[in-house]
Amino acid sequence: MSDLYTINKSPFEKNSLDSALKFSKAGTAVLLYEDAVYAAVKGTAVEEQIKAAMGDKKVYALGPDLAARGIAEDRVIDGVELVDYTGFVDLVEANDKVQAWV
Amino acid sequence: MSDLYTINKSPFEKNSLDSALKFSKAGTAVLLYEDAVYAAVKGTAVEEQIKAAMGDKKVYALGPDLAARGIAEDRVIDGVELVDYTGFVDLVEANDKVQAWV
Amino acid sequence: MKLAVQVNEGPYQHQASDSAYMFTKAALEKGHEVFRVFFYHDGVNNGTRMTTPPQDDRHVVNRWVELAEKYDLDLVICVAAAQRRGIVDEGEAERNGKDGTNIADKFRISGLGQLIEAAIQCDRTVVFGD
Amino acid sequence: MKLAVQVNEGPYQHQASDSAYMFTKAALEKGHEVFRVFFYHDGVNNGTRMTTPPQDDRHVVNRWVELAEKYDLDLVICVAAAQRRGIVDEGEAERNGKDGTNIADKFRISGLGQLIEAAIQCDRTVVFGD
Amino acid sequence: MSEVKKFMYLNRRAPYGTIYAWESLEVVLIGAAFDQQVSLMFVDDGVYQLVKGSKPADIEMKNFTPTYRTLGDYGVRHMFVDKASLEARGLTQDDLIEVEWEDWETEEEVDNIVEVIDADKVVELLDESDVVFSF
Amino acid sequence: MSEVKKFMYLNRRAPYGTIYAWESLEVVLIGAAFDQQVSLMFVDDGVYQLVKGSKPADIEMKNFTPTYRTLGDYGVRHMFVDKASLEARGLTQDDLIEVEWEDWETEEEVDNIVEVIDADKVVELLDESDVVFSF
Repeated sequence: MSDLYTINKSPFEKNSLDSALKFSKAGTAVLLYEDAVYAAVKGTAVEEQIKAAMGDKKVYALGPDLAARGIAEDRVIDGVELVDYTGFVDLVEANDKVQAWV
Repeated sequence: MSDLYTINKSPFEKNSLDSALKFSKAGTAVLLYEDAVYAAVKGTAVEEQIKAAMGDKKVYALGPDLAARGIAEDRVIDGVELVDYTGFVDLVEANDKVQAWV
Repeated sequence: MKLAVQVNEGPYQHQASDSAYMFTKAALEKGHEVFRVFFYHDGVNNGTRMTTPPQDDRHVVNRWVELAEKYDLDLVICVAAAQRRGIVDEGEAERNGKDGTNIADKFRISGLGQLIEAAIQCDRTVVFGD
Repeated sequence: MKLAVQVNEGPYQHQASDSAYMFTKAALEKGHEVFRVFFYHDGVNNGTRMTTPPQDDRHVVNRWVELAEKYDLDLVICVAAAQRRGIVDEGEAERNGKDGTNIADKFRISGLGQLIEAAIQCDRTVVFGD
Repeated sequence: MSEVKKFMYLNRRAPYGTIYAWESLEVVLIGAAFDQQVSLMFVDDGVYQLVKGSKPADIEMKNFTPTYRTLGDYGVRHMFVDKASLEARGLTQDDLIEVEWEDWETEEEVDNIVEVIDADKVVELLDESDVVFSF
Repeated sequence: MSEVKKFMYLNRRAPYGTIYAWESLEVVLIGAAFDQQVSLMFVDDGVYQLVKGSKPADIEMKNFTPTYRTLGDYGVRHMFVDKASLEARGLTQDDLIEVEWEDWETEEEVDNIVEVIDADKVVELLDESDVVFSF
């Protein structure tokens, strides 16, 4: 099946990102939202982890949550695709199921 | 001053233990309670971190929280002192202030 | 697409209820069917009519109510979780000897079976939590 | 020793309120003075009289009430946090046009100044949160 | 929808510190009334939910570990545990409860449906599920 | 107690994802009415609270970053930021808001009371405080 993994926790505070990536297969769509959008930023301690994940997975980040936190789009890692809430809905529709890594 | 640091989160889920230990000085009393008692167990991935901390800090764990989670006393790292809620109160009294690393 | 949405946290403390609302609203506006929004754990606290947030802040509860009015949305609060947290409708008040209610209009209290049923019936189940 | 206790989470969802209660009880039994227990954030949800937990489970709210009765404990709910979460006493109901109250006996709603004052007055401030 | 869905309960939290483990279990119990195929997955701190010997009397909470032992009677056929999560916590299968299962119609019996698996298998099982519940 | 206590607000959480940052700030604002010496410490995800340019309109939340800028008027003399926490998040002091401070009696002025410090200094400052608030 095609899966959408949603992650909403900061990668510096909780293990959700680590765990979601560890238990995902190639082709999984990963949506970072709420405090998890910090993982989508260039130059952080988890940048390499996100880049490695993008080797065989598609990574998305919720634009409204990035904007709320003062993160300009040019600070987002290249290749991470920004979506709004409608895009979130589209991702849910495009995949067979959703797994929340709360 | 003498400080009591309280930690209540699992070291495998959140960064509270890492952070509390990083920002503590020699002589700090560290009390593990609630899900943080898992850090007091022998043979885990954080055992060395706790042992290193015990080099210049005193580590306590709340007995009732260990018992609730099925951890027998003989599985607790040597040198970690078990206290009950009265012991928790005594630690608060014995130190100048309490810092919660929630 | 037919959607089930689960909300595990209360209003304001965590963004979960906000995200669930924004997602649900976007899905409805796109023409999808939201079969049910199920409030579990502290999520039941979204269903109290007693909140009075600051005037310059969003009203998390009323927002759900307005969405339910506009789209005839089924907002279900888990009864077991509600009993632990103190969300009460008339039936619950009578059953448990409470002297009043605090449930907001458009929310209803029901069993966990409503969550399972929604997950069985729907194409997707989306969970918002802490 | 004179103690201030702060509780940042609601009943049941997190152990914070349980730990705060057990700690406070132990301190009182040892003869210490607990100047005030201040409920902040979702902690305000500890002060509702509408809960009906399962019979084989502890009653987190009533336990606080009983401790307050026995030791004349000052249980203070932050007004700003209470407004967001929907904890209402008679004064708040009148001020905000609510048709009822849900605050439990022995709890009172007051301002954040009560927390600062407690921290200034007391020998130790102990925080329980998530 | 006549097809029987595969439900997976993904448990990633420790018991007692928060209520998620217990209220998740309540969903599983209620779910027994519905026609679905139910599995439970324990990863990260979720593996602590199955540790035996819990005695929460001194924190005044209810001991709900015995309830896991009855899950075979509630339509749960599989309880999977991530091996690496166990190892990082200094645990082995010997530390975990056992859960019996019996099919009343065929009289097929399984002594213990708690199964320790590796990460690849976790991924495969999550992937095969139709609904994944996270609490 | 006539002695003025040193209050330290220890901020370790990101804004918006949870309410702790905002409700902690409300305590600081109310605290201005009391006679104490107030400092704020930002470590771990707490450093995100001071990042400028927040625009939460599309998540329908109130932008509370401007409130931090006024803290100098609310009796806050120091806002400390842990250097390593900033670095791990790809941030520098340029990404943070500035907070002015002025002593109305002595007319002493400070352009920016936000100060990036190293871990040893964090420990020292926490240690010197009489009360540490954690939200």
